[in-house]
Amino acid sequence: MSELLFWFMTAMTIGSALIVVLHSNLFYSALALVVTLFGVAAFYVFLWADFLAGVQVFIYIGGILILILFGIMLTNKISSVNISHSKFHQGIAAVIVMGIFSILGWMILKTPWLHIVQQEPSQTVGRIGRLLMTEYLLPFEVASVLLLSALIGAAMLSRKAN
Amino acid sequence: MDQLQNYLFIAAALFSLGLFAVITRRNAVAVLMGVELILNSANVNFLAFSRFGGMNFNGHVFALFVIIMAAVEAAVALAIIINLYNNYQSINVDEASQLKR
Amino acid sequence: MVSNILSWLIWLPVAGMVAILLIPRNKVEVIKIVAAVSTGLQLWLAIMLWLNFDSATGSFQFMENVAWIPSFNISYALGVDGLSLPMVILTPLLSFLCIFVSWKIDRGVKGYFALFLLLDTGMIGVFLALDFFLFFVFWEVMLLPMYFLIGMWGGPQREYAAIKFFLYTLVGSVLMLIAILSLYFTCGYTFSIPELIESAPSALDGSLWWGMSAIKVIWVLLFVGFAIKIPVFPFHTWLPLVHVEAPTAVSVILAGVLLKMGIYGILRINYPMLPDAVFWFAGALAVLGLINIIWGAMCALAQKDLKKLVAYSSINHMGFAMLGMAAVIAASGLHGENYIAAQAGITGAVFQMFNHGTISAMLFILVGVIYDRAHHRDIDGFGGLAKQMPVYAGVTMVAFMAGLGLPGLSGFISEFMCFMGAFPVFRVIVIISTLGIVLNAAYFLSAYKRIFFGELNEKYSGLSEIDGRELFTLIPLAVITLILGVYPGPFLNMIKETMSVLIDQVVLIGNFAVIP
Amino acid sequence: MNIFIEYSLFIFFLPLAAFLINIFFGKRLPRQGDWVSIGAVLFTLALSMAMFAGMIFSYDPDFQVESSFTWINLGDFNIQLGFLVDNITITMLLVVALISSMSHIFSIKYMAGDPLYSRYYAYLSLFTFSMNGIVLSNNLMLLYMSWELVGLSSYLLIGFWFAKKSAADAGMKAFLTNRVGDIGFFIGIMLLFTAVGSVVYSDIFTSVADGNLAGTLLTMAGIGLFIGAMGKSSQFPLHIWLPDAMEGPTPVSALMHAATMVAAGVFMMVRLFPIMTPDALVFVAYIGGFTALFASTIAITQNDIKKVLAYSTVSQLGFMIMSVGTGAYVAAFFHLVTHAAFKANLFYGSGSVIHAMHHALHKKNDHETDPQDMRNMGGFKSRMPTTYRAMLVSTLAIAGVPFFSGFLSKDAILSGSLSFANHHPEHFLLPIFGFSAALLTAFYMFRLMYMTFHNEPRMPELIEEIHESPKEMTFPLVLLATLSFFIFYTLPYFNPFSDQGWFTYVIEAKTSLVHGAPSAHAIAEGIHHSHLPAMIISVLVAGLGFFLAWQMYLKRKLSAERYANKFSTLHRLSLNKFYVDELYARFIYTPVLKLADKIAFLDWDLYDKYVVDGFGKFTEWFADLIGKVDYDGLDQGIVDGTGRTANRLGDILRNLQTGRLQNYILFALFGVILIVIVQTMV
Amino acid sequence: MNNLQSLSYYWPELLLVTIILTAVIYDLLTKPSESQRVGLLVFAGLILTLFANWFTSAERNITLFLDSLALDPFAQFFKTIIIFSTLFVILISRKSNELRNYRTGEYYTLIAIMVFGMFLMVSAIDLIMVYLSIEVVSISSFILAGYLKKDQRSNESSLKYVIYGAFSSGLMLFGLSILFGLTGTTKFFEIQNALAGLDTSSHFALIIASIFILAGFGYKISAVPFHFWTPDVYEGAPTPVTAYLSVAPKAAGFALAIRFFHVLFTDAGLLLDSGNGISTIPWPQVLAGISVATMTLGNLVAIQQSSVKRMLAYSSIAHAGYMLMAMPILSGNGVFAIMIYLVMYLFMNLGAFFVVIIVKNKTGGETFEDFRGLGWEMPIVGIVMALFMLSLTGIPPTAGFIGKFYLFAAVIKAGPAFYWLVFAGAVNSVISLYYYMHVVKVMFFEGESKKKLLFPSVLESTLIITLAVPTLLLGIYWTPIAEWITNSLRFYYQSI
Repeated sequence: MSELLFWFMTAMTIGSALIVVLHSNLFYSALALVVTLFGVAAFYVFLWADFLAGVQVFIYIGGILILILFGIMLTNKISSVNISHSKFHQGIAAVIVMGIFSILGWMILKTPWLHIVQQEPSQTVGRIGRLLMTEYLLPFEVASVLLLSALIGAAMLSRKAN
Repeated sequence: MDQLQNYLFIAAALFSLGLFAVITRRNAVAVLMGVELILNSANVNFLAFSRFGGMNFNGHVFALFVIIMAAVEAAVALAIIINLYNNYQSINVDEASQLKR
Repeated sequence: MVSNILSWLIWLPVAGMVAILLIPRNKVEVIKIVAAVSTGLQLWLAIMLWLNFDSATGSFQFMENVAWIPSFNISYALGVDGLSLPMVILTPLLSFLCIFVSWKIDRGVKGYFALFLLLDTGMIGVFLALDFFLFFVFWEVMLLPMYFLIGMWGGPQREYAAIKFFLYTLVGSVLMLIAILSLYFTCGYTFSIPELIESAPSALDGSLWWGMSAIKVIWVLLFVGFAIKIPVFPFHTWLPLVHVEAPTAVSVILAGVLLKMGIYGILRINYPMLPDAVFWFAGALAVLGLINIIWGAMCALAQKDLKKLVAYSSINHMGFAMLGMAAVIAASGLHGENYIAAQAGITGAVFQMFNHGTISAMLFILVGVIYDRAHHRDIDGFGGLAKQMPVYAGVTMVAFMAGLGLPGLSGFISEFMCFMGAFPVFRVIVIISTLGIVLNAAYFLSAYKRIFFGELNEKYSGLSEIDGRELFTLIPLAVITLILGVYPGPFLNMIKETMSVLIDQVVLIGNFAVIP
Repeated sequence: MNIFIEYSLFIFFLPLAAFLINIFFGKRLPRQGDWVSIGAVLFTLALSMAMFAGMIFSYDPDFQVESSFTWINLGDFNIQLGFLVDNITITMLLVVALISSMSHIFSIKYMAGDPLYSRYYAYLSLFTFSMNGIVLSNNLMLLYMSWELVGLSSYLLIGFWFAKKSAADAGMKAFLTNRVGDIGFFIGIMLLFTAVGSVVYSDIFTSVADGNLAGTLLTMAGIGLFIGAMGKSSQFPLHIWLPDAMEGPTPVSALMHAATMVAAGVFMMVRLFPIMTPDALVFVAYIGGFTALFASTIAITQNDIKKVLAYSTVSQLGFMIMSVGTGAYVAAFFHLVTHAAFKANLFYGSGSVIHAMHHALHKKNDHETDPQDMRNMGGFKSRMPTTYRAMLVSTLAIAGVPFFSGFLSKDAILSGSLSFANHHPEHFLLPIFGFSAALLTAFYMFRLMYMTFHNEPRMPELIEEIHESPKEMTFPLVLLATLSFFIFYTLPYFNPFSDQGWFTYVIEAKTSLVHGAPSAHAIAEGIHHSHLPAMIISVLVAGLGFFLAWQMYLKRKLSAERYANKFSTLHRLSLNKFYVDELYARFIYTPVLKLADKIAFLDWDLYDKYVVDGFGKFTEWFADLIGKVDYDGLDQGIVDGTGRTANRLGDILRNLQTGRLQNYILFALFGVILIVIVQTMV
Repeated sequence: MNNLQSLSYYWPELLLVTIILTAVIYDLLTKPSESQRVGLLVFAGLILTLFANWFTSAERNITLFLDSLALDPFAQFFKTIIIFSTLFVILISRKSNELRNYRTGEYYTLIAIMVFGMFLMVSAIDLIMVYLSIEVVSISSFILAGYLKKDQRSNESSLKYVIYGAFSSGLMLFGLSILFGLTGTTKFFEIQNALAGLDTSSHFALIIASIFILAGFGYKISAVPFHFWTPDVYEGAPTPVTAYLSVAPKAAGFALAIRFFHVLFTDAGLLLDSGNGISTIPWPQVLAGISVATMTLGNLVAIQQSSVKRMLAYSSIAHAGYMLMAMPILSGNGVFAIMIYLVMYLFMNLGAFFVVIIVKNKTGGETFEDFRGLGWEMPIVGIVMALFMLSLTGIPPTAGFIGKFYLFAAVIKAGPAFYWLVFAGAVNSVISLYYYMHVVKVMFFEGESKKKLLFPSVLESTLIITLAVPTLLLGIYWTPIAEWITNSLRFYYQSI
C-alpha cells in the first residue's frame, strides 16, 4: 500500500514539477509548484520527518509560494505567453540537464550509500529542538542575522524613493 | 534499487528540472521557482540520507535552515525583481542585457 | 674612500630624484643642475671605485651584505668585480653625459629627469647586485622609467614602441624569475649569487626535469631572459623600433647600458652557475652570434633611417660579443685546454660590451645632433654635409670608424679578440662571420657617403655646426674609444683576473660530458 | 735601445704627430700647416737615409734588429707589438719616405688653394704613418692594424674631393674591396695565431720550421694572408678599386696607388714568404700572372691617362706577385723598389700634364673637356719638356729597356717564371703570362707617350696655354727619373744586364721554412740558368711592343681603329675593363643589397610587424584573406601566431559573455560536466 | 567548547552584531541627508572590532560552539584583511558620487552584516555554517549590488547576481547534501575521518559532491566556469561595492576553500604524493586547470574592454586565477602565498578602484577615454594609478610582485610537475601587462601638459596615499607581513 502511495506521490511530484518547468502560463506553473511542494512534503513524511513536512507546508506553501504569486501578480500580465526561451535554447538546456541527470544517476547507482537501519523515532520535534539549542545554536542565531539583512534589503529596495 | 536510491532519483529529477527551469525560463519569477525546486531536491536528499543513515537529525536541521534560506532568498529576489520591474516594465531576464561587453 | 661606496653609487641618483620631485616644476634649470650634479657625483664615485679597485684578484670587492628579508633568505648584497666594474664605470659616465644630451628637453622636464635618475639607479643596481632577488628587482626597476621615457618623450610611434619594449622584456624577466626560483629551491635556499655559484653546479647535477637536465632547463629560461635584452636574433625586433622612437638620451642608455645587461647576466649568472650547460649551448651561442652579425649587418645595410641603421648595428655588434663568449669552452679538455682562446674570447666579449657602450652612445648622440637640426633622419635626405658641418663630419667619422672596427679604435681590439677566441673552436662559424667585417664597413661607409659626401643639399645650407654642449657629450667617449684602441692594457688588466676565475668556473667545474 | 729602433720610433711616430697637429690645428697654423707634414716626412726621409747608409756600410745580409713590447697580456693570451728592422725594412722605409716626400712636395702646388688644404696634409701624414707601420711591424697584429689604417687613409685621400660623387664612391670602393681582402688576411692571422699562439713573425717562423703548422692548414693560412695582399695590391679579382682610385688627387695616386700602398701586399708576401707552402705559392703565382696579363690588356685601350697608368700598375703588381709565387721573391721586392720610382714618376708626370691641361682648360673656360683624356692631348713635348723627358725615362724603365732599372727587375721576374716553368712544365702558362704582359706594357706605355706628347695637338686652341709645371712639381719628376736608371741598383757593379749589385746582396733570398719547399739556393740557381733566355725574350717583346706602338700611334702605319674594328669584341671587352665592375654590380652588389632589403623587409615588415602587431590586424587580415595569399603561410602561421591567437581567443571568450544570464548558467553547467568528465577520466 | 564558553572567545563578532543593531537604530534616528554618519559609526565599530580581533586570544586553535567555528590565527588573519578592506571601502564610499543621491544608512548596515558573514565564512568548520555564512554574504551583496535603485544597470546587475547566486548556492547545497550522505555528518573533522575510511567506489560521488561544492566557492572567488556573473555585476554595481566585492568576499572565499579542501582532501597538508585513497583523485590537476583557465580568461577578455571598471572586473578574475595557482599544492607555502597575495591585492585593487571613482566623480564616466591625460592633469592621481597598475601587473618593486613571487615560488617548490602552471602564470602576467599599461598609456602618453593642475581633496589624497604607500612599501620590505602570515599559519598545519 505504502509502496503504491509512494509511486503515486512520485508521479504526482515529478509530473507537477514538469508543469512548473514547462507550462507556458506562469500562473499555472505557480499552481503546479504548490502540488510539487505538497508532494515533497509527503516524501518528508515518508522519510519520518513529520516536523519538516509541517514546516514545508507552512513556510513554503503558506509563505514562499504566496510571495511568488504576489510577484507574478505585481509584475506580469498573467497570460504572458513566451515566458520560456526558444525551443533551440531549450534543446541545448535539455541536453545539458540530461547530462547532469545521468551523471547523478550514475552516481546514485554506483555509490554504496550508508544503510543504517533504525526504528522510526517517536518524535522529531524534540530532537530537532535540542540540536538547535546545542550543536546548531550558532547557525540558528546566524539565521536571524540573515533574516535581518533580508529584511533591511527588501525594505530598502521596495521603499519609495526618498 | 532500494528505497534510498528511489528518493535520490526523485531528488535528482527535481534538481534537473529546477536547473532546466533556471536555464530556460525568461521570466525572473519562473526562474525563481526553478531555484525553489533545486532547494527542495537538496532537502529531499538531506532527509533521505537522514532516514537511511541511522536517523541522523543533522540532516533535519540542515533542511530546516535550507527552508529558511529559501524564504529569505525568495523575499530578496522578489524585492529585486519588483524593483527592476519598476524601472524596466519587464522582468524578462534576457531583456536585462545592458551589461554586455 | 667613502665607505659603502657601492650603496652610494646606487642611491645617489635616487636622492637626486627625490630632490627633483621636491623642486617646483617651473624651475627647469635647477632641476637639470640637480640631475647633473647627482650623476656627476656618481661618476666621481665610480672613478674613485675604479682607482681603489684591486685588479690583482678575481673575486668580489667592496662587498656589502645586509639581511633584507630573512624569511626568504633575501639579502641586500652588493659587490663589484672585474666583470661588473667596466659597466659600473660606463653607466654613470653615460648617465652623466645623457643629462647634457637631454638638456633641450622642454616638456615635462621634472618627470623626465626624475625618471632618468631612477633609470640610472636601476642600471647600476643590476651591475652591483650580488643577490639574485635584488638583481631581479633592479632589473625590473630599470624597465619602468624606460617605459615612461620612451612613451612620454619619444617619437610618433612611441606608445607602440614603449609597450613593445615592456612586453618583450617582461617576457624575458618572468622566465628569469622562474629560473631564479628554481635555483633557489634546488640549490640550498639562497639567492646569494656567490653562494649559488658555489652550490648550483653540484646541486643541479643529475636532476632531470621532463627527461631533460634541470641545468638545461634553467639555462634556457635564463638565456631567453637575457637574450631578449642583448638582443639575440629572434628576439631582436623591439630594438630598432624602440631606438627609432626613443629620445636620444634614452637610445644612448639603451644601447650603451641596457643591451649589456644581457651579456653581463649570461656571464654573471649562466656561466658560473650552469657550467655544464655552457658546453651544451656554446655552439648555439656561436651560431646565434653569427646570425646576429650577419642579420644585423644586412638589415643595417638596407636602412634608410640613420637611427635604425645604428640600432641594427648594435645587433650586429652584440653578435661579436656572443661569439667571444662562446669561446670559453676552448679552455676545456675537450678542446685541448686552449686557455689562450678562452681568455681572448671572454675578455674580448666583456671588452666589446664596454666598447659598444661608448661607441653606440656616440653614434646615437650624433644621430640626435643631426635630428635636432634637420628634424629627420633619412639617410638619403642629406648629402654633402661634410662641407657644412666639418667638425660634425669629423666626429661622425671617428664614431663610424670605431663602429666598423678600425684598428686604433677600441672596437677593433674587442672584435678581434672575440674572433681570435672563437676561432679555434668554431672555425667555420667564425670564418663566415668575418663577412661581417665587410658588411659593417659597407653600411657605415655607405651611410657616411650618402650623408656627408656629394653635393651639399641646398636645403641644409643653413645648418649650424655642432655646438659646444654636444661636443662635450661626445669628446669623452671619443677619447675613451681612442685610448682604449691604442692602449687597452689598463682596461684588460682590470678585468683579466675575473675572467680567469670565470673561465675556471666554467671549465674546471663544468662537466662537459653530454648532459641529457 | 738600438739606434735603428730609435730611428724607427721616430719614423713611426713623427707622421702621426704631424697628422694630429694638422687635423686639430692645421687650419690655424701658418701656411695651413703643410710644413708640419712636410717637415715630418722629410725628417723621416733623412732618418731612412741614415738607416740606409747604415745598412750599406754594414753590408750584412743577415742584419736584423727586433724590439717588442707586450700590448695585451691576459695571462695566456698575449699580443706583442714591435718593430723588426732588417734590410728589407730599411729599403722599404726609404722607398716609402722618398715617394712620400715627393708627394708632399709635389702637392704644395698641386693642391694649392684647396679649401681643405691642411686636412689633405693631415691625411698624407696619416698615410705615411700607417705605411711605416706596415713596413716596421714585426708581427701580424701591427701589420694588420696598419694595413687597415692604410685602408682608411686611402679612403680619405681618394674621397678627398668628396663633393664629387665619383670620388666618394671610389673611396668607399677602395675601402670595401680592401676589407674583402682583409677577411682573408684576418682568417690567415687567426689560423696562424691559433696554431702558434703568437703573432710575431719570428715565433711563427720558428713554429713553422718546427712543423707545428703544416699541410693544408698552412696553405690555407698562406692563401688567407695572400687574399689580404690581393686586396691591397689590387690583384684580380680584387683589382677593381685601383682604377677608380684615380679619382683622388694625382699626388695621392702616385704615392699610394703606384708606389707604396699597393706595394704593401707585395711587401707582406715578401716578408711572409718563408711560410708560404708550394701549393699556396702556385695559387699566388697564377693570380699574379693572370693579373699582369689581364690588366695590361685593359691598359692598351684606355684613353684616360691615369687609367692607363692605373692598369699598368695593376699589371706590374701582378708581375711582382707572380714572382713571389714562383719563388723569386727577392726579384719581386726588387721590382717593387724600381717600380716605385718609375711608376711614381709616371704619375707625377701625368699629374703635371693634367695640371697643365686643367689650367689651360680653366683659362679657356672649358669645363666640359676631360683634362685627363689623352684624346685631347698631343704635341705637349715642346710645351712641357721636363715632364716629357722625365716620363720618357720612366717609360723606358717600365717597358724593360736595358740600362734602366725596370729592365733589371723585370728580367729577374721573368727569368724566375721561366725557371719555374722549367721545373714544373705544367705551369708553362706563367712565363707566357709574363712575357705577353711585358709586350703589352711596352705597347701601351709608348702609346701613352705618343698620344700625349707627340704628333700634332688634338686641341690646338689649348696648346698655347699648356705650360711646364712649377719647380715644386718638376723637382720630383727629375729626381725620380734619375732613379730609374740601372746604376742606382747595381752598384758597386756597372753591368746593365744583370741585377747583381748591393740590392741582391743585402736582400738575400731565404729558404722557405716550409718542409718540402725548394731551397733558396735551388731557386737562385734556376733563375740564373734562365737569365739569358729570359733577357733575350724580354728585350724582344719590349721591342715588339714599342714597334707596334710606334707604327700605330706615331707613324700611323697601322690603324688602331682598323684593329679595333677587326677585333671589335675584344676591343670592347678591353675598353670596358672586361665588364668586371658590371659583373660585380650584377652578381654581387645588387644581389647583396637586394638581399639586405629582403632581410630588412623580412625582419621589420614581416617578422616584427606580425609578432606583436598581430593585435587588431587579425580582423583586417581575416576579411581579405581570400584576396591575399601572397604572404606565405609559414610566416603568417608561426610568427604572427602569438598576438593573433590571443586576440581571437579573446573575441570568442568575449562573445561568451553575452550578458544573457542564462547562457552563463548554461556554460557553468557545461563546465561542471566537463570538470566531472576530466576528473573521472584522468 | 560549549556554547556558553564559546561566547568569551566570540566577542569580536558579538561586537559586530551590536554595531549592526546600533547602526539599524541609529539610521532610523538620522535624517536622510546625514545618513553618511552611519558609515562613520560602522567605521568606528569596525576599528573596535579590529582591536577585538587582535586581542582575542588565539594562541592555539580552538573550536567554538561545539565545533561550528574555528578560532585560529588563520581565521584571524583573514578577519583582519576583511576589516581593513571594509574600512577602506567605507571611506571610499563616502567619496563616491554615485551613492550621494541615496540614503546610505542601510548601505553601511549591510556592509557590516556582510563583514559578519565573512567572519563566519573564514572560520566555519561545519557544513551548515558554510552554507549559512555564504548566504549571509550573498544576500547582503545582492542588495548592495542593486543599491542604486534608480539605475537600471545597478538593478540589472543585482538581478543577475541574485539568480546566479541562487543557482550557485543551490548547486553547492546539492553537493553538500551528497557529502552529508557520504559521511553522515556536517562537522569538518568528522567528515575528514569519515572520508579517510571511504570506500573507493564512493569516490565518484565524492567527486560530484566536491565539484558541486566547488561551484559555490568558485562563484565567490569567481573562478572559471563560475565567474560569468562577475563582469556584469562588477560593472553595474556601485563602484565602491565593486571594489569591495573584488576583495573581501574573495578573500573569505579563499579562506573557506582552503579550509575545506585542506580538511577534505589533504593528508598532512599535502595534496600530492600521499598514499591516502582520497589523494588518488586528481584534484591538483583539476584545480590547476581551473586556475589556468581562470587567469587566462580573465586576462584575455580584460584586454578587450573599453571601460576601466570592467577591465578591472576581468582582471580580478585573473587575479583569482593567480591565487588559485597555489591551491593545487595545498602546502604551507601555497597557503602562505595566497595569503600574502591577498594582502598585496587588497591595497592595489582597492586603490585602483578608488582612482576609478575619483575619475568618475570628475568626468562622469569610467572608460579609457575618461582617463585620457589624467597623468598630466592630476599628476598625483595619475602616478598613483600607474603604481597600482604596475603592482597589479606584478612589476617589482611593488607589492603585486611580491605576491606573485610567493605564488610562483610556492608552485616551483612543488617541483617540475607544476612548471606548466608557472609558465601559464608567467604568460598571463605578460598578457596582463598589455591592458594595465593601456591605462598608463592613456593617462600619460596621451594628453598634454596642463597649465593648471588638479588635486583631489585632502581626504581623497590621504586615502589614496594610504593605499599607495603600502603598495610600494610592501614591495620593498614585507617582512612584517611575512611574519604575520607565518604566525597565522603556525598552528594550521599541526592541528587540522
